[in-house]
Amino acid sequence: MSLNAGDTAWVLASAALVMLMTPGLAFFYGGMVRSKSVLNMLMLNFISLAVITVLWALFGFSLSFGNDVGGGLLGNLDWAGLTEGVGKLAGFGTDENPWPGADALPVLAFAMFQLMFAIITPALISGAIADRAKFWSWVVFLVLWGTVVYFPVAHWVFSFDGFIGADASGGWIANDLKALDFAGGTAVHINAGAAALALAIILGKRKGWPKETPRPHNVPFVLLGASLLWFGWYGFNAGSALAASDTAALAFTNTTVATAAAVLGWLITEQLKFGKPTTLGAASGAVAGLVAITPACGYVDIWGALAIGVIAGVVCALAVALKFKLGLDDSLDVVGIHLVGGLIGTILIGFFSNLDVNTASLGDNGLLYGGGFTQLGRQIVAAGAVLVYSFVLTLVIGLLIKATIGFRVSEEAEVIGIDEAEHKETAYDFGGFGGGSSSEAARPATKTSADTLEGSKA
Amino acid sequence: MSLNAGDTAWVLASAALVMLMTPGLAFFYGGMVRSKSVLNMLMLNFISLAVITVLWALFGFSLSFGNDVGGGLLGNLDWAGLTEGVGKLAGFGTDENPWPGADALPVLAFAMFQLMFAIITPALISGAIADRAKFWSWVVFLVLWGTVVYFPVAHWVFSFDGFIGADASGGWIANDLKALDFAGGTAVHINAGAAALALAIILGKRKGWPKETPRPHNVPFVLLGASLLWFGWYGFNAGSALAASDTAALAFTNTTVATAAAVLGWLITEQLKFGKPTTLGAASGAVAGLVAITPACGYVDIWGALAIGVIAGVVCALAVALKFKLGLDDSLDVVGIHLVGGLIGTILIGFFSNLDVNTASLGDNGLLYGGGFTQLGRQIVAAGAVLVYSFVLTLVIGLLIKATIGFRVSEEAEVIGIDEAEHKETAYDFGGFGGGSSSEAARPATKTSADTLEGSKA
Amino acid sequence: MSLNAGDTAWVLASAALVMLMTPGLAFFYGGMVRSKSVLNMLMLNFISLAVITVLWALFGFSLSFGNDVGGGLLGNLDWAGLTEGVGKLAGFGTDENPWPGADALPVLAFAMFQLMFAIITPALISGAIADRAKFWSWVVFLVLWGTVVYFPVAHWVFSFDGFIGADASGGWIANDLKALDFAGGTAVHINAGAAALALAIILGKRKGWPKETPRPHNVPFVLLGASLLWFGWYGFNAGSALAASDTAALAFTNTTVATAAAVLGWLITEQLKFGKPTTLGAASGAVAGLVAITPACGYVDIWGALAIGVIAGVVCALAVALKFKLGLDDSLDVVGIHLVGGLIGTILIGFFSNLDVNTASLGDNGLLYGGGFTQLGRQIVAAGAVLVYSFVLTLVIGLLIKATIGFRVSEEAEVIGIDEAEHKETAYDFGGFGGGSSSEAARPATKTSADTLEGSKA
Amino acid sequence: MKLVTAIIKPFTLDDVKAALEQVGVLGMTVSEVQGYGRQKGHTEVYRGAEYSVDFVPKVKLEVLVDDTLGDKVVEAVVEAARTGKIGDGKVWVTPVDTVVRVRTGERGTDAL
Amino acid sequence: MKLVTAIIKPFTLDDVKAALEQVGVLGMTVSEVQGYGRQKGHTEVYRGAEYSVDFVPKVKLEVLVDDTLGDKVVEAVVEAARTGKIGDGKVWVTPVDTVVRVRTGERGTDAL
Amino acid sequence: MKLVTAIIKPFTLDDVKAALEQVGVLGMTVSEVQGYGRQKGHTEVYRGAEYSVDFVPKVKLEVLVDDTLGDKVVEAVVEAARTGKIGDGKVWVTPVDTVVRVRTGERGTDAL
Ligand SMILES: Nc1ncnc2c1ncn2[C@@H]1O[C@H](COP(=O)(O)OP(=O)(O)O)[C@@H](O)[C@H]1O
Ligand SMILES: Nc1ncnc2c1ncn2[C@@H]1O[C@H](COP(=O)(O)OP(=O)(O)O)[C@@H](O)[C@H]1O
Ligand SMILES: Nc1ncnc2c1ncn2[C@@H]1O[C@H](COP(=O)(O)OP(=O)(O)O)[C@@H](O)[C@H]1O
Repeated sequence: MSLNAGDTAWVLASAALVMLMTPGLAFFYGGMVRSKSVLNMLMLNFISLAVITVLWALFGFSLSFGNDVGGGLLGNLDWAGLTEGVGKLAGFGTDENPWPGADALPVLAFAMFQLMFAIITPALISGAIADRAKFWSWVVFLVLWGTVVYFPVAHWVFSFDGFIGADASGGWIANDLKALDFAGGTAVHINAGAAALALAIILGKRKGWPKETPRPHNVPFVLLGASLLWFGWYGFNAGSALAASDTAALAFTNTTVATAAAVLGWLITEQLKFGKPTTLGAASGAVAGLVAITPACGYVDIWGALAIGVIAGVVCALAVALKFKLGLDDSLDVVGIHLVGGLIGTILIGFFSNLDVNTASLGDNGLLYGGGFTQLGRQIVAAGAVLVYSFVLTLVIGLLIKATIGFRVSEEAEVIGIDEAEHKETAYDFGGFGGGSSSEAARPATKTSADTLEGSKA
Repeated sequence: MSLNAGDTAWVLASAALVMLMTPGLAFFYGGMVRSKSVLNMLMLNFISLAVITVLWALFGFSLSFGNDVGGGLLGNLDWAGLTEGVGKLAGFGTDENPWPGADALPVLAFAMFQLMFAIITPALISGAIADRAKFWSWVVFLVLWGTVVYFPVAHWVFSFDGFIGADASGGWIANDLKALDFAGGTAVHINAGAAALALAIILGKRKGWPKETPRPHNVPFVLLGASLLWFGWYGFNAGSALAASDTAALAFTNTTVATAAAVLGWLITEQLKFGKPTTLGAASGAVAGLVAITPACGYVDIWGALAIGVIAGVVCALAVALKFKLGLDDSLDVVGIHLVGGLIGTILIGFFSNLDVNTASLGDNGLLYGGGFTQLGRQIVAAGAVLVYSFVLTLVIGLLIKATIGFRVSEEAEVIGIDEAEHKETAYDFGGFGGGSSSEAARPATKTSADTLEGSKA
Repeated sequence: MSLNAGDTAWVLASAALVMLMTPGLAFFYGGMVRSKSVLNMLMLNFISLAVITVLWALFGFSLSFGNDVGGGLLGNLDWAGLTEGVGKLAGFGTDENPWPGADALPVLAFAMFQLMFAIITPALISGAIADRAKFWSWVVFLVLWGTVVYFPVAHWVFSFDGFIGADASGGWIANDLKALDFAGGTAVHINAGAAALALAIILGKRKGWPKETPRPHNVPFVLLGASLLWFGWYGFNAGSALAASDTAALAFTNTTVATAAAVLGWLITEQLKFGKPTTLGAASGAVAGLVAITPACGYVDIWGALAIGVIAGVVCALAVALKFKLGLDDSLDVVGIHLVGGLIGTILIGFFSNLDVNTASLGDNGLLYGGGFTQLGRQIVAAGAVLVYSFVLTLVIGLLIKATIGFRVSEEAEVIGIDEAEHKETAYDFGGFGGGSSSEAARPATKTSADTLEGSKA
Repeated sequence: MKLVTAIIKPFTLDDVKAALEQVGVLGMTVSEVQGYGRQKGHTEVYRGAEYSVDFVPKVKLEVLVDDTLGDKVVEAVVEAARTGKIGDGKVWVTPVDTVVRVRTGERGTDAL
Repeated sequence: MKLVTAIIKPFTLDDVKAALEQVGVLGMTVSEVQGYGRQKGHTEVYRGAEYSVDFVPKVKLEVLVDDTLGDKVVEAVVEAARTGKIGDGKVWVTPVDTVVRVRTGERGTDAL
Repeated sequence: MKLVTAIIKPFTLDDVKAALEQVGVLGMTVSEVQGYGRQKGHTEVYRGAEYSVDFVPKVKLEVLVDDTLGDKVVEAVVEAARTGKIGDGKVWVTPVDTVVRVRTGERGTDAL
C-alpha cells in the first residue's frame, strides 16, 4: 500500500507539462495581438502562475479537495497551507488493495498537478480582453475568480470520494450526478469560456473594433504557443489518469487523434469558406480539438475521438465568426473555441461514452453505445451548471472591479499601446538606427537608480 | 506479467517528447527561410502531425506493427482502428518472465511513441522543398508517402518478433538481416534524406537560386528549433529502449556525447574553412550529431559515441556544400544532414558495435571490437535497401503528384511570397506605421463574416 | 536491490528537463541584449552544452563523483571515459535495503542528470559579459573553469558518501560540514554569480555604458526563456530527490510556491519604486525565486518556501541597481540575481530548515524551527567557501586568458555588432526591401563553395 | 510639378488617404519615420534603469501633384491630419523638374 | 546639382543599381517605403475575418547627380526598373542648392 | 525656406541632434536608410555559402530651416557627423516653397 514510483514519476512529469501550458498559452495569445500589446497579453497569462499558486498554497487546494463541507459544493480548510500534505498519500482503494491502493501518490504531487489546472483556467479568459485590461485589476480578478469560481467548481468536478483520504467525500458533479469529465471540459474550458463571455461584455469593444481588427503580429509565436499547448496537454489529459496506466495511454491516444482530426476539420472548413488553409487556422484547430477531447479522452474509443475532433474543428471554425454578428469583442475567440469546444466535448460524451475502454468509469455508456439518454442528460446538466455559475459570478466580479478600481485602460493608453502605458516597456527593438540606443539614449542609469534608491530610503 | 508503471511512465513521457520534435523541426526549418515563406514552412511540418496521426489510427500502426504478412515486408490489418489495442500489453518475454515480460507496456503507449516517429520522418523531407510547394499537394504527398514508404519501412526496421504478441513476427531488417538500428537511422533519417533528394529533383530550383540564396530570416528560431529537437530527441533515442532501464541511460548518454562532439566538429570545420563559427553551424552540428547517433545510441560505448559525433559534425559541415556543385536546390540541406548523417551513423555501427554495453543486441560486435565484417555488411545492406526503396518510390509519388495536381506554386506566387499566396497570411507585423492597423484597415469584419456565413448557407 | 524503474524514469525525464534549461537561459539572456549581439549571447550558452559534455565524459564526472582523493576536495579518475558506468547502479543503502537500496538508478542516468548542472552553471556566467566576449576565448574559459572550478565544487556539494558505491566517500561540504544544499544554491548559483563578478571586472564596461544601456531587443524571448527555465527547473529541483518520492513532490511544491512569491515580490517592488510592473521584472522575479529556493526546496516547508520566495523577489529587484553604483557592467545582472539569490536561499536554510518535512536530511533544524545557530553557521561557511574559491580562481583564469589570447573583441567589433564580427551572421532579416535578397545578392554560392572546397583540398 | 511632403501622426493616415482621394489624388508613397520636436517622447524602465525614447513614430507622406493642385492637396492633408494636439506634424511643398512613369515613360502630369 | 528620386519594385533594385553604375553613379541611398496607386494591395484572412492590405512594398532610391548627368540617370533607372506591369513606379528630379561630403567638407560635384 | 537633408552614420545621430539644438533647431525628422557608396558592405556565411551585404545602414535626417539658418545648420551637421572615415555621408540643401504646421495652419517660419 505504499507509494507507486512509476505513477508518481508520471504525475510529477505531467504537472511540469501542464505548467508549461500557461506560457504556451501566453505565446498562443501573444502572437495574435498587435506588437504594441504583446507584453500585456503575456503578462496576463504569466501572472496567473504567480497569483493562483499562492492562493492554492494558502487555501485553494483545500477548498477544492478538502473533505466536502456539504452538498458536494466546497471542500473544508483541513489542507490550508499545504504543509499538512507532506508525507501523506492519496489514491483509490479496492478490495484487494485498500486505500490508498496500488497507485498511491504523494498528496503534494497531486496538489501540484491540480494547481496547474487552476492556473491555466483563468489564464484562458484573458484572450477575451486583449489590448485593454488594467494589469492590477486583472490581478484582483484572478484572486476573486479563483476563490469564488474555480476552487468550488474544481471541487464539484475533480474531487472524488475516497481519494484524498480513505473516507473522504468530494463534489456533486463527480460523485452524485456522475457526469463524466476526464480532464476538465466543464471545470476548465466551459468555466473559462463562460467567464470570457462575461468579461468581454463588461470591458466592451476595443477602440476601432471591428472596423480596425488588428492582424496577428507574430504568427510563428501563435504556432509555437499551440505546439507547447499540445505538448503540455499530454500531461493535462493523460496525466489525469493519475497513473502510468493503460487509461493514461488511452487518453494520450485519444488526445492525439482528436487534435489531428480537428486540425484537418478546421483547415478544410477554411479552404471551402475562405479559399486558403491558414497557419492561424491550424493552430486554432489544434487547440479546439484539444479542448473538445479533454473531458472525453478517458471515456471514448478511438472512433469517438475521431468524431469529436472533426466536429470540434469544423464547428469552432464557424463559431469564431459569431462574435462579429453579436458585436462582441471576444478578441481572441475564447468563447468560440473554449466555450464551444468545451460544450462539444462534454456533451458528445453522452453519445460516445464506451465503458469497454474504461471499466473504472462511474458513468454509463453513451447514446451510440446502447446507454440510452441517461449519460447525455448528466453531461448537459453538468455543462449547464458550470456555464451558468461561471457566467453569473464572473459578471458580478467583473462589475465589482469595474465599479471600484476600474477594469479598462484609458482610450489614450489604447492608442499609444498598452505595453507602454501599463508596463513602461516595448516588446521589440530590432535595432532601429543600427542598434537602437544611439537614437534613444538611456538617461544616466546610475543617476536614475541612485535616485530611486534614495526614493526607496525615503 | 503485468504492466510496468515505471517503464510506461518513461515511454509516455518519451512519446510526448518526440511529439515536440516536429514543432521543433518546424522552427529549425522555419527560421532558415525568408520571412515571407516562414508560415508555409511551419505548416508543411505541423500538418504532418494531423495527417499522419489519422492514417496511423486508421491503418498505419497496423501496417507497421501488425503480424507480418510474409517476408518481413509489411504488417497485417489486425490493429486497424487502434481501438483493438485498448487494454492490451506488449513486451519481450524471457525464460523467467514469459511474454509480455517484466517491462510490459500498454500497446497504445507503444503505438503513440511510434506514431511520433511516423510524423517527424516525412516532416524532415519538407526542408528540401522550402518556399515553393503547394500546401495541399504536400498533404497528398504525406498520405501517399506515409502509406507506401514509411509504414512498410518502419515494419522492416522497428517491428521485432515476439513483441506485440507472444508469437508475433516482425520485419526483415530487424529480425532476419539483424542489422542494428536503435532508434531509426535507416527508417527515419536515411528514409527521409533519400526522399528529400527525390523531391528536390522533382520540384527543381527556386527562382534565382543559387545566385540569390536567401539568408535565414530568424536565426534565433533556428536555434530554438534545434534546442527543442535536442530535448525531444532524448525521448526519441532513450525512449527507444522502451523501458526506464540501463540501456535507456546508455542511449541518453551516447546521444548527449555524440551531439556535443558534432557541434564542436562542425564549428571547428567552419572556423578553418570560413573563418568564423556560426550559430547556424552550431544548430546544424547538433542536429547532425543527433541524426548520426540515432541508430547507434544503444549499441556503442561512449568512445564510439564520441567518434560518431565528431565524424558526423565534420563530414556534414562539408557535405552541405555539395548541393551547389550538383546544382540541386535541397534548400535546407536535408540530404547533407539527414541522408549523410543517417548513413554515417548506420554504417559506423559496423565499426563500433559493442555487445558488452548491450547484451540484448541481436547483432555482432563491430569491426573495431573484434566482430569482423559481418555487422558492417548488414548495416550497409539495411542502409542501401532503405535508401533505394525510399528514393525510387518517392520519385514515383512525386512525379505522380506533379503530373496530376501539380506540386509547385506559380513563379508569381514565389515572388510575392508563398505565405501570402498559399495561406493568405503574413508572418509578422511589427507595427508598421506605429501600430499596423492604421495603415491597413481591415474591411468591416462583421460584413465579411456575415458574407461568408451567407456563403456557407448557400 | 535492483534498479527502480519509476525512479529511473523520473531521473531520466529530469535530466532532459535540465538540459532544456540551457537553451532556456540562452533565450532569457538573448532577449535582453540588442539585436546585433543576440546570436553571440545564444552561442555563449549553447556552446556550454557541447564543451562541458565532452569534458564530463572524459574526466569531469569522475572528478566530481569519483571516490574522494582526500579531504573531500576532489574525486578520483576511476570513472574517466564514463564507459565504466554502463550497467552499474547507484543509490543509498539502508538497514533493510543495503546499497544500492530501494531507489537504485543506473550510474549513467545519474551522470547525465548531473552533467546538465555542470553545463548550465558556466552558461549562467555569460550574462555578465554580454556584447563583448570573444567566442573562442569563452570556449577556453569553459574548459578551464569547468575543470578547475566546477568539478571540484560539485564534488564538495553533490557527492554523498555511499552513493556511487557501497563505501564511496564524497565531498566535504555535503558529508563533513553537513551544510544543506538540495539542488545547488552554492555549487551552481553562488558559484556562477561569484565567477560573473570576476569576469565583469576583468572584461570591463561595454562602450557607452552606462550612458547608453541598450534595452532588451526581444522581451517575449526573455519570457520564453524564463518559462523554459521554470519548466526545466522542476527537473533541477524535484529531480534532485533522485527518486519519484514524496521528497520530490515537496521540492516540486516549494519550487512552485517560492517562484510565484518571488514574481509578486519583484513586481510589487517595481510598482512602488518605478510606477509600473514590467514583463522583464516578472521574468526576472521568477528566476530569482527559482534560484533562491534551489538549495532549500527539499528542506523547508511551504511557509519557508513562501518566505524565501518573497525575500528573494524583493531583494533581487533592489540588488540589480547596485551595479550602477559600483560602476560594474554586469550586463544581465548575474550577480544581482544568481549570487544574491543563491546567498539568500543558502543562508535562509539556516532559519527555515525543518527536519519534519525531510527525515533524510543530514542537517539540523533552522533557527526558527528550534535548531539554534548550528545549521545557519554551516550554511554561511559553505556559501563563503564556494564564493571565495570561485571568485579567486575565476579571476586567475580570466586574467590568464586576457593576458594570452585576449578575452574582449575590438571596439570596432562592438560598434558594428558582435554577431557580424564574431559569427559573420545577422540574427534577423524581416524582408527589408520586400524579401531581403534583392538588395543583398548572395555571391554565387556555387562559386564560393567551390572555392572553399578547393581551399579545403589545399 | 510639385512634391507635397507631410509628416503626420500614424493613426491619421487613413483619414488623410481618404481626403486625398477626395481631391483626386490617385497615388502616394508613405514611409515610417521618427519625429523630434515639441511633442516629447516617453521613458521606459528595465530592471530599474530608465530608458528614454526621444523620438516619436510618425508617418511620412509624399505626393507628386500638378502645380495647380498643390494648395488643394496641402489643405486636404492639413485638415485631415489635424487633431489639434502638439505633434500633428508638418506639410511642405517642393518644386519638381520632371516626373516619369517607369512603366510607360510618360512624363509630367501624364505620369501621375 | 539634382536629386533623382525613384520609387521602384523591390526586386528590380539589383538591376537598377547595376544600371546606375553603368552611367557612372558611385553612390545612392535607398529605403523601404509603402506605395499606393493603381496597383492594388491584397487581402488576408485571419479566423475568417478579411484583412485588406492597401499598400504595396516599394523601394525608394535617392541619387544626387551633377546637373549634366540628370537625364542619363533618369533614363537608366526607368529602363532598369521597367517590367511593363502596373506598379513599376515613378522617377522624379528635384533641384539641389548645395551638396557637402561630411568626411571632407567638399562641396558640389566633388562631394559625390 | 530650405530643407536640409543629411545621410549620416547611425551612431553619430545623438551628437548631430545636440549640435542642431545648439544652433536653435527645434525639430527634425529622421528615418532608417541603406547607403551605397565608397564604404563597402560586409559578407556573412551561412552553411558555407557566402552572403554579401552591399548596403550599409545609415540614418537620414530632414530639417526644415529658415533660409538664413541654412548654412549654419549644414555646418553644424557636417561638424557633428564627421568621423573622418569613409562613409560619413552627405548633406544637401533643397528649396522649399511653403511649410505648414498641421496643428495650427501657420505657414513659413512660424510653422517650425
Ligand atoms: N524643423 C523641422 N524639420 C523637419 N521636421 C520637423 C521639424 N519640426 C518638426 N518636424 C516634424 O514634425 C513633427 C511634429 O512637430 P512638433 O514640434 O512635435 O509638433 P507641432 O508640429 O504640432 O508643433 C515632429 O515629430 C517632426 O517629425
Ligand atoms: N502621385 C504620386 N505621388 C507619389 N508617389 C506616387 C504617386 N503615384 C504613384 N506613386 C508611387 O508609385 C507607385 C506605382 O504607382 P502605380 O499607380 O501603382 O503604378 P504605375 O506607376 O505603373 O501607374 C505607387 O506604389 C506609389 O509608391
Ligand atoms: N550620389 C549619391 N546620392 C545619394 N546618396 C549618396 C550618394 N553618394 C553617397 N551617398 C550616401 O552617402 C553615404 C556615404 O557615402 P560614401 O561614398 O560611402 O562615403 P563618403 O561620403 O565618405 O565618400 C552612402 O552610404 C550613401 O547613403
